[in-house]
Amino acid sequence: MLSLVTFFPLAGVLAIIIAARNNANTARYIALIVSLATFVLSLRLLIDFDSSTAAFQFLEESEWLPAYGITYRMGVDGISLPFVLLTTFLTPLCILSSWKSVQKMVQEYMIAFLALEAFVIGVFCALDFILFYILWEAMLIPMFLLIGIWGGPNRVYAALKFFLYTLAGSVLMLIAIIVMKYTAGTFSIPDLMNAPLGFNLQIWLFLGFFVSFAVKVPMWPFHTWLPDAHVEAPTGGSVILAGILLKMGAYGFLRFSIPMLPDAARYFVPLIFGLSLVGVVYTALVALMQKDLKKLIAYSSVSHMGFVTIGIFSFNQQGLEGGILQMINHGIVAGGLFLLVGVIYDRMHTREIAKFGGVVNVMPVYAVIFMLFTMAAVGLPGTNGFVGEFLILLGAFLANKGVAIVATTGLVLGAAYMLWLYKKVFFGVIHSDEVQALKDMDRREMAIFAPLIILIFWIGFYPGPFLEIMHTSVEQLLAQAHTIKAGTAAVSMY
Amino acid sequence: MPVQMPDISLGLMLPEILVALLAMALLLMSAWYGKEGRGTIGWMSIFGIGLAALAIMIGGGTGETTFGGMFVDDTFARYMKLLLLIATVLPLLISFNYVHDNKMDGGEYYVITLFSMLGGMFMVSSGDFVMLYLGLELMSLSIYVLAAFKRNDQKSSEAGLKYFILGSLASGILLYGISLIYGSFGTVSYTGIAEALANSHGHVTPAVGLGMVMIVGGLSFKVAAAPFHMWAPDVYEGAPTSVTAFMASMPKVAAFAVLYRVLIITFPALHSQWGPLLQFLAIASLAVGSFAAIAQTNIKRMLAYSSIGHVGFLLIGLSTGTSDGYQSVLLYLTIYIIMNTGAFALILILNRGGIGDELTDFKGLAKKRPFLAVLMATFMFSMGGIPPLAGFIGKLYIFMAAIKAGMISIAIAGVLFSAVGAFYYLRVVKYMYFDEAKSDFSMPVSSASQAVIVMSGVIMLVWGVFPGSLLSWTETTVRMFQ
Amino acid sequence: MVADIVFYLFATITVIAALGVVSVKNQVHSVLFLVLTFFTTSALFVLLGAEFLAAILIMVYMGAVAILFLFVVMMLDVEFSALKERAMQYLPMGIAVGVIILIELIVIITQVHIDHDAAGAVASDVPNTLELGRLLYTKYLLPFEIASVILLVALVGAIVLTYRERKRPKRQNIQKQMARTPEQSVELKKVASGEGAS
Amino acid sequence: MSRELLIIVAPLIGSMIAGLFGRYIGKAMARNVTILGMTVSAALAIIVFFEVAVGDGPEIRKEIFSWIIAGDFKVHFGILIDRITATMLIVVSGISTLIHIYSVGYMAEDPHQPRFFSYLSFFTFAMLMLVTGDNFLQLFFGWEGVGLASYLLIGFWYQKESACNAAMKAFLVNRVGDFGFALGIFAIYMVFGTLDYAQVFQMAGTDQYPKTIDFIFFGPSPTITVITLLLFVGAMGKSAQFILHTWLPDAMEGPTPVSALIHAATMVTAGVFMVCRTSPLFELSETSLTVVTLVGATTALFAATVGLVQNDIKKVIAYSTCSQLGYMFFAAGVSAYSAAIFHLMTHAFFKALLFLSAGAVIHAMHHEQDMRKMGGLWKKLPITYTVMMIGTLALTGFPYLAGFFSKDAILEAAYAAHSTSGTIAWVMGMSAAVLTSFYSFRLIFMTFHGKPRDQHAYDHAHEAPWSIRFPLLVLAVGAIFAGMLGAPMVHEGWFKEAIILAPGHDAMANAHHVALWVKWLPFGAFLVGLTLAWFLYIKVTTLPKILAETYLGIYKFLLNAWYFDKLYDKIFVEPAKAIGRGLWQTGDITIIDGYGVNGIAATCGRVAQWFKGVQTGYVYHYAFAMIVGLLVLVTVYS
Amino acid sequence: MSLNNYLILSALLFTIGVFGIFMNRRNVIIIMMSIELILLSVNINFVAFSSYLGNIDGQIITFFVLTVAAAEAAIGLAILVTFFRNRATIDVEEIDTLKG
Repeated sequence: MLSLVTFFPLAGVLAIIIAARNNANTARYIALIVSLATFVLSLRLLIDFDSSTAAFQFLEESEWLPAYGITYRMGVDGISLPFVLLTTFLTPLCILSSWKSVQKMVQEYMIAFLALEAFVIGVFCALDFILFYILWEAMLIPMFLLIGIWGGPNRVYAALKFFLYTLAGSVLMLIAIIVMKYTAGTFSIPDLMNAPLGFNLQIWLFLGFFVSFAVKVPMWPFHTWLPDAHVEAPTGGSVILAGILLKMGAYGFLRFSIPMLPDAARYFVPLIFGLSLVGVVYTALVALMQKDLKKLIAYSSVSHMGFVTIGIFSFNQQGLEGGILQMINHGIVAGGLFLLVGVIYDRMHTREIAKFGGVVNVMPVYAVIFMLFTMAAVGLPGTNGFVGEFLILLGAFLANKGVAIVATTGLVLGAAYMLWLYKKVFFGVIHSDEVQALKDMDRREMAIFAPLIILIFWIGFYPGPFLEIMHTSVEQLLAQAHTIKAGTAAVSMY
Repeated sequence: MPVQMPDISLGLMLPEILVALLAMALLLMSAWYGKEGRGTIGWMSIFGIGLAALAIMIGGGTGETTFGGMFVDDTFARYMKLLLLIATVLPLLISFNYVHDNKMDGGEYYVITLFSMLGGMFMVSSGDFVMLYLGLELMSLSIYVLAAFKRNDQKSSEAGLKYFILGSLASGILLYGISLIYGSFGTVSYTGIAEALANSHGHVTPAVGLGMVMIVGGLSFKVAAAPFHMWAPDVYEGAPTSVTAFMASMPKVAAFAVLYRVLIITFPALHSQWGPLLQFLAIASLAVGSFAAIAQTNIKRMLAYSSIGHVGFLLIGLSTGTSDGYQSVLLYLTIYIIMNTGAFALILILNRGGIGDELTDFKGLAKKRPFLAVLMATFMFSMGGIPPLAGFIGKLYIFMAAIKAGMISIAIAGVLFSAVGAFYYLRVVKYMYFDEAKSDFSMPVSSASQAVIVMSGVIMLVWGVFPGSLLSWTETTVRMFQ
Repeated sequence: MVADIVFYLFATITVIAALGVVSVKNQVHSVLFLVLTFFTTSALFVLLGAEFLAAILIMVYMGAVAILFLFVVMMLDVEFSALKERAMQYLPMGIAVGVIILIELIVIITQVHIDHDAAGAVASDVPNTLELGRLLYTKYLLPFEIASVILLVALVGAIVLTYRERKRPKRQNIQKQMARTPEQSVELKKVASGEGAS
Repeated sequence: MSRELLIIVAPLIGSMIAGLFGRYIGKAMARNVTILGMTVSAALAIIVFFEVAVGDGPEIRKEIFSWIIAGDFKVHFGILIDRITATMLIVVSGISTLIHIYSVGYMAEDPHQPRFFSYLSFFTFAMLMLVTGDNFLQLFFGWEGVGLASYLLIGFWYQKESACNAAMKAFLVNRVGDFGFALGIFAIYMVFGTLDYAQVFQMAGTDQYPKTIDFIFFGPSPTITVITLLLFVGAMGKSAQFILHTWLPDAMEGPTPVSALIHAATMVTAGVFMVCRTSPLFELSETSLTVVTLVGATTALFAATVGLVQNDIKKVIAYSTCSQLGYMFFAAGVSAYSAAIFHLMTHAFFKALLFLSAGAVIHAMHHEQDMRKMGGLWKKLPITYTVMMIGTLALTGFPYLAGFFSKDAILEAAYAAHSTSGTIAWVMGMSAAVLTSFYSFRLIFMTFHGKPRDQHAYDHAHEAPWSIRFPLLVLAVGAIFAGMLGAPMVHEGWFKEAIILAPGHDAMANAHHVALWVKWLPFGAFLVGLTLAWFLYIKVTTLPKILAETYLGIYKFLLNAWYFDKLYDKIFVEPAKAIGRGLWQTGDITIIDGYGVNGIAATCGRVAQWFKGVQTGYVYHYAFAMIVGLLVLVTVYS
Repeated sequence: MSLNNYLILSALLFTIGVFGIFMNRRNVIIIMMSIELILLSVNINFVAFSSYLGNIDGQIITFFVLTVAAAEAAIGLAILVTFFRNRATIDVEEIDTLKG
């Protein structure tokens, strides 16, 4: 089942290669249908998911490279399932949003997108470290192409920066993975969670993982690839980037750093908190000064992800669940915001905030939807953003009051830049003919946002089902986070 | 002193004999048929190599020796010879058109290529330093000639000249080392030396170390490991592209095979010396390979540096001194040959369309010939070690072996350099995909070339995801070194 | 004692001649110095009891290789250029490196211990040449064959590289001429009126 | 759907219909739907009020559904209607209904009416949510919800740059308050492990929680003080108290009904409501109460001083609101919560009345708000004049009108608190009362008396339509009688368990027994202010200008509201922008990217160039490299 | 006469050969002759060792080295001739079109 969900998009890739060689529209439809089908398949996972256990479910295991202890092993638990669903959920929307805006090399675009989806789902499902790493890296290729081929004017720089930055970040993880393998004797992720590791080793391993996850999240000061990549990527790319790829870093912390290296994780909490706080405040301030719509949202993503890491490393149920939920939220909200920017970019072919103004006059529906997402981004109660941020801050407060206080200022700054953006773009009088000529959203575009809006309110008012899924897994994670591994049996080679 | 005829069982060297006979027969044929026979000779050489491959696969591999231990036929030799054949056949297959278009096809081209491969085969099977030296010279001399084969091309002859001068210097160094080894042990047989070393209980004169270092130095030249690499970029660039494709793979296989023999079979006792030595060479090669390639604008030159970088990885694997390390080297080497040849195949294909070797000549390839671009991108990503392509698997095993052997800092250096190196591979992809086309790339692709690139591309993917078969082959191969 | 004197004499000449090879301006002189080096070395070989090799050295090297060099030097007819300024600049460093190499080599290789300390200890009952011959065609048969292949490659390679196709006068190819058929030679074309044949 | 739920949801339904389908169903329909929703809500609120408050019924508690559950953290949506809530319900839904009706006339020409009504109803929903919540998070939900509505409504006329800025400012300043409020909630959860009012209040009276907590650099601090002060920061933001008051005057950029509803009657009183609601906590911390008292008193006086010189008719009322909120806070600060609620209620009536009348004036003057351009309007707008006069008298404490009872109760309580802070508050409150009287009558005199200063506008001025007049009249009635009717509130125990007083906090009880001069002093203040206003604006009309020029510094200081805006601009806004730009340009672009990312890339490039340079093409260099390399290898490894 | 004398002589020749390669700035032929010197030094080594070890193998190796050296010289000179034809020079300093 899991493999089916994971690799079903690849079937779409094949289908496009075979059937849509010369027909762009066919490629679009194939991609849409396949991604929707994947989503439906993934819903099946949700239905069958047993949230009362923290164990990995839908386990699949088969020999792959037994000589090196590498196994094809997949499974999800309450922490990874939401991300799988988020991925399958966002991809059709991205494809839909690219329906008209992507006109060159459509087949390749769709292929890249589907491949990306497959790899990303795989990352969240992989229970073997090497499998994980392969998918983790493999995902760079389609993303690189997405940014580089269909991106904006400065796409080459952005694509290279994205690729090399994330690659450089993650290569050290490979070393850490292998060291773990030879210390604990396995690549199996569930087994490694219980493997005893010496404290010093944990420290080094943690650092190895940290760089790669921190780049992906991205944590300050590893964040500078993100504004560039976001700004230059095509709409769909930005959505996936913000919606899903950023989550991979935090997911890494949840899945590896904390349960496998709990002692080091606790040891490094001050570092993570420090960087996250700097990130929250710093990038919020930077976002205030942005002149480009996407760049602003990109910086806001950094800021929001800072919250997420704070929540995760607060080591309590509220913080952790808040962190995970906030990642989902951010996927929805930032994804939605990028989609919204895409809508207007398709019309105006500019993202410079100063070129807009008074858009609400000509695009009322658009303005309303944008407002909804703005409010969700700001974390207004009733929207999903609130639930996540509140839980995170609550968790942080329980863990460390000073951190919570500084982080909370991020809320004020967050409101400042988002409202400033909204005001500049939508309010005021129209002062350019281009804006005057704008047309409001059509049905296809509205259809993209409908599910996102539903989710915003759903999670905002009734996050129960979403939190429900992760409860037991988070509890187990907490238990793991608080175990003292180093003392039990210091099996350390080095 | 009684004269003893050594035991001779020619059956063991059937592949070599086949190749030698083939080469000489083709030499005669080329003289006989003149220009009309070109195509035939090319295909016949391929056919002959196929026969040799068959011969390798059918028999041998038992570890038997002949000519008094000078010629060894073991699993390792078999594997390496197959690799040699592949490393020869693939470049040959892709170069028919090139050879023809550049008026290099008197038939001698193929003959000399075959002789060169023959030299490599003898090196692989060598049981003592004499065989090593002669095999090496046979291989090298042929390649010197091949490098200068475009007689009327300034660059080609310059490449040949440089390669020759430096290569001779390297052989001189190698020989000097051999002479010291000979002087120290009174024998040049690998096993003889190994025994003597084993009996010496670590009491060896510094001359042995010096000899070994000089031998390694000489061989490092052949594999183009820094600091003995400096010929490589110039020669790769100047030599005819088909030759570059050939010499970027075949001699490396042979030289690595010899390094195995010398280091693992002859000097296992000196691992504490050659381990760090190889690590030094590895890091230096990685540094050169990663950094210098960034500044290149010529793709052949870039690939030269890239191959230096790959050699760095290979040396890491070898330096571990563990069977995991040896296996990882074989794995990497195999993958390297295929992806490297694939890349050169594409260069040759583009050459046919009158497109030069500059990186910028690749601009916009994806828009005109998406198929070729996809394959080139595959090779580039694979070389950069990005999963799920085979190049990653190669690197993965190298790093695993290194870490298992406790060489974590080397492994870290390795991954960091590979991240740096990814840049220039990406640049090729960038030109192909992100830039607008300058020319219309309307060249024909011969079916042989097409077969090679498709096969290489598919292998990159398949081995990237299911490297199981490759793993088991290499695993059985290195079992003999345990 | 005599052997010592002979050794030092020839050794000195060898070194001086070798230095001459790399340092004199006139290339022809260089080649001649090379010849001298070979000659003195072959004398040393004799001193070591390797008469055959001494002979070979003189025949092959002085007779063939050195002459080849001379031949090429003459043929290429290049101008003699003075030692360039820039080269002199690097001389100290070059010499330093050279000296270091030398010292290292000497320090290390002189530590080779060999039990038999007498020159010419090779089984003296058999002439050196015979001994060599016996081994060459038995134990070293395979290398010998390979050496021949190397020479073949050298031959082919040298020819391929230097061979220049000359424009030969057209020769009659009788076979080809005989094999000609009308179909190959004559083409019948139907010419529409007013258009001419093309 | 239960009755209580319907009170809350009815406006929401109206809002959603108007908002989502406004374009299809038309303006009139959208309007009517929201008014209907409000009417339903108001009617039910009255029923509930009679049941709970008048009929002495039990308080109503209902749990609707669970909202967030994460580990031990469990919060649900619930309804709690006790006497405080019931009172608030009446005020909120009642006044909101009136203002909906008023808006029909006031906004008649606006093309975006559906949106407007949708926002208004949404606001009401959020406000009702705020007052009915039975836990802190729900309070926060409503708290932020009204903030959003306020933002939307202030910025309703989005074409106006100033309106947009005002809206943003309101939202952001409120966020600053919420910052504290949120921290307070975290602290409550941390200390009590729940956010439910009942449980928190119950536990607060026991010893089952740590009495001190480490609060960052303050070190161990009394738990309750920390919590209540944090909560109070939120109240300060929402209720525009001194320091966080700057948004309220600017909020007048919104349509006048909005000012009346949100920025006078309801939302801004949320802070007061919250303090009263959490009285069981505040009562436990003398420090917090003192802070509340002083902040309230300061605001009362400060806003009054600023109100003296404002020329914008709505700004005067806005500062007045600010000032009155100050009264409510210091009432709460001296534990006279019932007086605070009482004043809240009366204030809602007369201040809404004042705003709406001012709106009528503005409407009549074609959206002219500058009082200097008005004058003598009483002839043209007799009804408006009358109701506005009633409102003013109610505000200034004219005997037996609404303000007389409530304000007197507050001042008496402050006096009767017999504490330093109480006395300070009393003095400041009394001074503020003089000023209140002065600026209120200044407003009346400038607007309605004297000669018309803008003849053209004057000529075209006309009485408002009935939809505007009706709410005015209703509110006028309220302004007259609310005080008399509500007077029982201040009697002990009227609020039952909703307000808990700590032993010894008997200011309210004592207030009934203060000396007579204390009871009548506010009336004296009223007279003094009236006289002064009359003297300056009717008698010697040139004097104000002379005074202003004589004391230019003070005048400007007051006119610019003590330069708070400029100060904040200088210490917050501009530095934030500068820092933001600095971090972006210097931090990101120059340092992280420049030295870090691109720097590394450039270094790689330089290294590459170096390698390229080394590769000279000369054979002897290559040979040299080989030899040197060999030398190194030999030296190191052989 | 000890073995070391021969070895030292050989080392000297080796050094001179190496020196000749990297210090030569004039023409390629000298470089090639330097290579011959290096090979010669190797030969001296082999013969000396052979002689002192009483092991004739060294002389055989020398024999092969001589053969290969001759072949090498032939090919080297052939390449040189080709180069000369193309560039009309054998100046070492001018063999630099390939670089970087």
